[in-house]
Amino acid sequence: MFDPTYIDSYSNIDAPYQRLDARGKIIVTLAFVVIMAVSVNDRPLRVIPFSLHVIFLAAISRLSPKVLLRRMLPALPFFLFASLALGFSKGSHAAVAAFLKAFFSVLSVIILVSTTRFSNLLKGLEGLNLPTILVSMIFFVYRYLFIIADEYGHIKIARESRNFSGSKRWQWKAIGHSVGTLFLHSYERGDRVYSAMVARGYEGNIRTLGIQAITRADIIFVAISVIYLLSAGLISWKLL
Amino acid sequence: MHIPDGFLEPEVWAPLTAVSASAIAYASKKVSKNLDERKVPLMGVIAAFVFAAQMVNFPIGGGTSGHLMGGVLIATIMGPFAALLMISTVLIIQALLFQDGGITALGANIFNMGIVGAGLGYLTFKGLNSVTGNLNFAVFTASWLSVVTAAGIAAAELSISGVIPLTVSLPAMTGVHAIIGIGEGAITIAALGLISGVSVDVFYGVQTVKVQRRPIPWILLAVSMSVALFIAPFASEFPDGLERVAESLGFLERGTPKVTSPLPDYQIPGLSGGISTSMAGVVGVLVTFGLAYMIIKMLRRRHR
Amino acid sequence: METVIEIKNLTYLYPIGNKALDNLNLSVSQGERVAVVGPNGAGKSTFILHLNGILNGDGHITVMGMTMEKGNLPKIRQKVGIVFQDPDHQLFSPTVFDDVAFGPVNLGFSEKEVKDRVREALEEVGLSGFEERLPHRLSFGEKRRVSIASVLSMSPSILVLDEPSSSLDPRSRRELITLLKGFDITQIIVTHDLEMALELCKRVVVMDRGAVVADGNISEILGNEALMLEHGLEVPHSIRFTHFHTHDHEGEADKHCHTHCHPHPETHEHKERI
Amino acid sequence: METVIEIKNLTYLYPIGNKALDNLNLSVSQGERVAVVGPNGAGKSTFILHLNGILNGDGHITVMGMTMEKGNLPKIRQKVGIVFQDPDHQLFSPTVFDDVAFGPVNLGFSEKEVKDRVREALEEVGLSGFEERLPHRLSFGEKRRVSIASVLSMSPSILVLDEPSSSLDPRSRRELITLLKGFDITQIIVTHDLEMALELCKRVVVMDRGAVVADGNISEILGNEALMLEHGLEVPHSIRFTHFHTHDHEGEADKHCHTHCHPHPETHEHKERI
Ligand SMILES: Nc1ncnc2c1ncn2[C@@H]1O[C@H](COP(=O)(O)OP(=O)(O)OP(=O)(O)O)[C@@H](O)[C@H]1O
Ligand SMILES: Nc1ncnc2c1ncn2[C@@H]1O[C@H](COP(=O)(O)OP(=O)(O)OP(=O)(O)O)[C@@H](O)[C@H]1O
Ligand SMILES: [Mg+2]
Ligand SMILES: [Mg+2]
Repeated sequence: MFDPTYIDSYSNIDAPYQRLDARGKIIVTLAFVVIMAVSVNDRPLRVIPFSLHVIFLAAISRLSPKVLLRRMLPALPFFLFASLALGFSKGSHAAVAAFLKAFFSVLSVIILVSTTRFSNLLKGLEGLNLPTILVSMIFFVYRYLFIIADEYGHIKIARESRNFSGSKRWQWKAIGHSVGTLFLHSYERGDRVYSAMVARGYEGNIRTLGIQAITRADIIFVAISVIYLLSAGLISWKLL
Repeated sequence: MHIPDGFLEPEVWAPLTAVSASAIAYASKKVSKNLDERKVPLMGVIAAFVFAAQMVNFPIGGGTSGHLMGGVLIATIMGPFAALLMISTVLIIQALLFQDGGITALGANIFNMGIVGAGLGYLTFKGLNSVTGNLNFAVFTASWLSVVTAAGIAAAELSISGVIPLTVSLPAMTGVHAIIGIGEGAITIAALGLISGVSVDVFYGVQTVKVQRRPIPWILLAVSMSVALFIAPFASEFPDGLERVAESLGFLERGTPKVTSPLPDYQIPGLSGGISTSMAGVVGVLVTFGLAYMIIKMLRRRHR
Repeated sequence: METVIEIKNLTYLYPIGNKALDNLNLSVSQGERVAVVGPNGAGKSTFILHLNGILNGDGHITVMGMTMEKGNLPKIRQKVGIVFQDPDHQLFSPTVFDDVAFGPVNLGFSEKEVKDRVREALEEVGLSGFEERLPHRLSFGEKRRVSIASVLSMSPSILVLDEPSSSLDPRSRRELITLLKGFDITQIIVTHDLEMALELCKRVVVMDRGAVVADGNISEILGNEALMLEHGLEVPHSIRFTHFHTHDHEGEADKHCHTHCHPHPETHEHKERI
Repeated sequence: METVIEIKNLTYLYPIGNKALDNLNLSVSQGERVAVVGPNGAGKSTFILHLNGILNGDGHITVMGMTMEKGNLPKIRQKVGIVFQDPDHQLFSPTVFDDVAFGPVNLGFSEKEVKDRVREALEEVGLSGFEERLPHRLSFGEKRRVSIASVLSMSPSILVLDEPSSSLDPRSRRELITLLKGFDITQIIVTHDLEMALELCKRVVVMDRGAVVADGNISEILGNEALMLEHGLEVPHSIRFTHFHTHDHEGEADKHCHTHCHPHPETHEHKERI
């Protein structure tokens, strides 16, 4: 889970989907997930037109199925068990439908983040009116996530090296102290990062180098996708 | 407790998304105004800390382990609004980058862990601290309650959507989390103890609450929450030991996909009954929460 | 030579009460390369944070003719580039490009100008082609270079580095020294690495307890054993050996000894005054 | 002398795929003090994490006669004390006492025994009376000493230190050297500080790309310029100067030169073999 390289690793492939504006891609992904969630209900067949859309996106982004599946792997066991539970209470159709919905939703999100540089994704979110403070925080979590997780890893190693064991109470206390220490480290780091940013002219909001321009291709892509998804929802509602 | 896409009904996630979105908007405004907005990097790095803290594993016995939620921990240090933003940030990152929790379920997950887990936990902490004056007791109870409540509400959401009847999921979820909550409470106390030993200004807003003189609503709130979420389901039809429940429904805890028996072998009660029970549960919790929110608003006005 | 930094009676207390700077005085001339040394906790990093107004103690600071005050901060921050000790604190962007571009973007340059500056800065530190790399996946030495590039891209007139050689392996340290030697802008180098200081600088400032306790010719001061010991320092090997031979074979002295190793009276006076 | 650490064909791949250790072989005798040097990323820290079973690569490791395997871990971890590079990663308790007591408590000693051990360990590093201080509020050098005390309190038979001198001021570094010289247990010291290695150790192990590329007498190996340059290192000043004079005044050589500065043939052979 903690290999940071995989996050941006496919965003540099030169493929049609990678070249589109982040905002358009976010809107289409949201439309996909929401329309599918609302229209499929308990009918597995209704997922078909939606799956076609995802497969189309995967194709124009030149992501290999292997890569996509590998990234999805950690989420699959939960989907299986939850749909199994659903199967007992609502029947097999509902279970299969839920599983497919979960599967393709995740797939669409993976395609979105794999084909969009994280910084562009953030610019996109900001462009879509997510509060600036939240976007900035996402930016910093993304940047410091691995560093701080690693730091906890170091503390844990130091703990293990001194034969960490004993009663549960004692262990909880020691773990609590490690968490407190980690907080202090993070706090100090945050303070210094702030200094470093101020030193380079930061005055309160993160400025970026010109947001991507929305081209005709973006508008066509969003329009066609949304129309397709809506009609897929409506038609499958009638027919399947 | 990270609910993925596909399992919640729109009737559940749509309103929760609205609630969470408004809460985030409000908290953003609040934090931008109150905290020094130029300290956004600090908030961001601490949010990364919350992410890391949520990966902290601790033993809960029987060879299993729980994950820290950290809602009360971060809310007592940074305040409930900053905490809500931090937890939301973490959930967004988890959904986008780690496929942990869905997009349509994001509102629900933020509601469970940010609003209920951190917000309600913080209120409980503040209330109990002002009533009893016992910091550790307040921290422990609030942490425990936040974990149990968040789990209970997640169970309710899943059951309204028909995934697992509440009569099964509620005792299971709250049962497991009643144990995890003890670890959460103990760890939060130790962590806050260490942090407050180093920096003086840790407990956000505690000073103002200490002079507060109307303890009764807080006691009522705490007691009713515990009864509603923990004791009641156990008094009902499933007196199975906690161990058993933990085992059979362990898959609801993220990070433990190795569970073998996905479903308990007892009869699954009729759907309609399940839904009505769970509806009642959720409405109850929502009302309680609304009440708590109004109370804290009133208190705040008194102290301005 | 023109004075570019002038500090008078600078005193700073951290909020929790410890006096980190205590009546510090210093002036630095255009184009000088000054080493700042002193024990852990002497106040070196605190001092550095005053050079571009991140901290704001009592006293008087002028940078390139501008008084340190709110209105001048943007201009001063453009002139003074600070490389912090820990690159992880300095590199906060998702890619090397974004990080090196951060300063220029904040300074409001055009997109083209920003890109040019990034390219040049990366070239200067020998990291052309690293634009799309993730900063947290670089080796320590590479991170340090990116930190330097991210400051160079703002074309500072004064470069300030806080312990730039720590945790570098000898080769990376050597490369760093060559890099710094190549710049002819004013440089202030805070370090515990006295050998590096000797190689790079003609002048050294010794700090202890928040004040300057010695200031002058580097080989004189670092060769002064009593002074070094008093302030948590040590006479570097390269001076010690040369020194040793100076006494042994007086005639050979000049061959290996570029420095005059007897304590300079002024240094002592300085020390006692404070 | 008895062999206390025996490592055969140790190979380790990090999960994301880079080979950090590549067929490493090493044996260390009772009471030896061995320096481990090498460029950034050579695999030194990775190697250390194998000495008490935190990492578990392919190969064969024996520590004091015990094979590295799950059942032996508690005993091995009691014998091998590791001081990590960053004291902030090692110290996580609210007070110095708690931190130094952490190991002994885990080993199940009685309260009195724990207290005695903490007192002794703090005494050994010169920090008696620091029991109630907060680790966060100590100077870097003091933190380093607490880290060492927190390992000494477990009475290890083998002390392993990862870059103990980095970021220390020269005085603290000197104190550290004196401290380590005072212990007569087996020590493995990973460092970029070649001067310190020279002062402390008779034997050096040079690592690069996960393998041992040279192993033997420290002044021979560190004096071998070609070898040093090839592996991102540098001949330390103290050898270079001595070396220089050795040629200049042959008669004086022994006076300043404790070391034989010509590359030892075995070293070369070693290097080429791997
Ligand atoms: N954020 C802070 N809050 C309170 N005190 C601080 C803070 N930062 C540093 N100090 C204290 O101020 C003094 C000077 O610290 P400073 O970091 O400037 O030292 P330094 O010379 O850079 O040391 P080092 O060589 O270890 O980097 C020290 O006593 C230190 O403990
Ligand atoms: N957690 C990790 N995951 C993946 N690769 C790692 C990890 N830690 C280290 N590495 C890689 O393994 C190799 C050896 O790293 P190691 O930390 O052992 O080097 P080192 O010799 O200690 O270097 P330094 O002198 O910089 O401390 C390096 O290439 C490094 O990038
Ligand atoms: Mg410093
Ligand atoms: Mg290392």
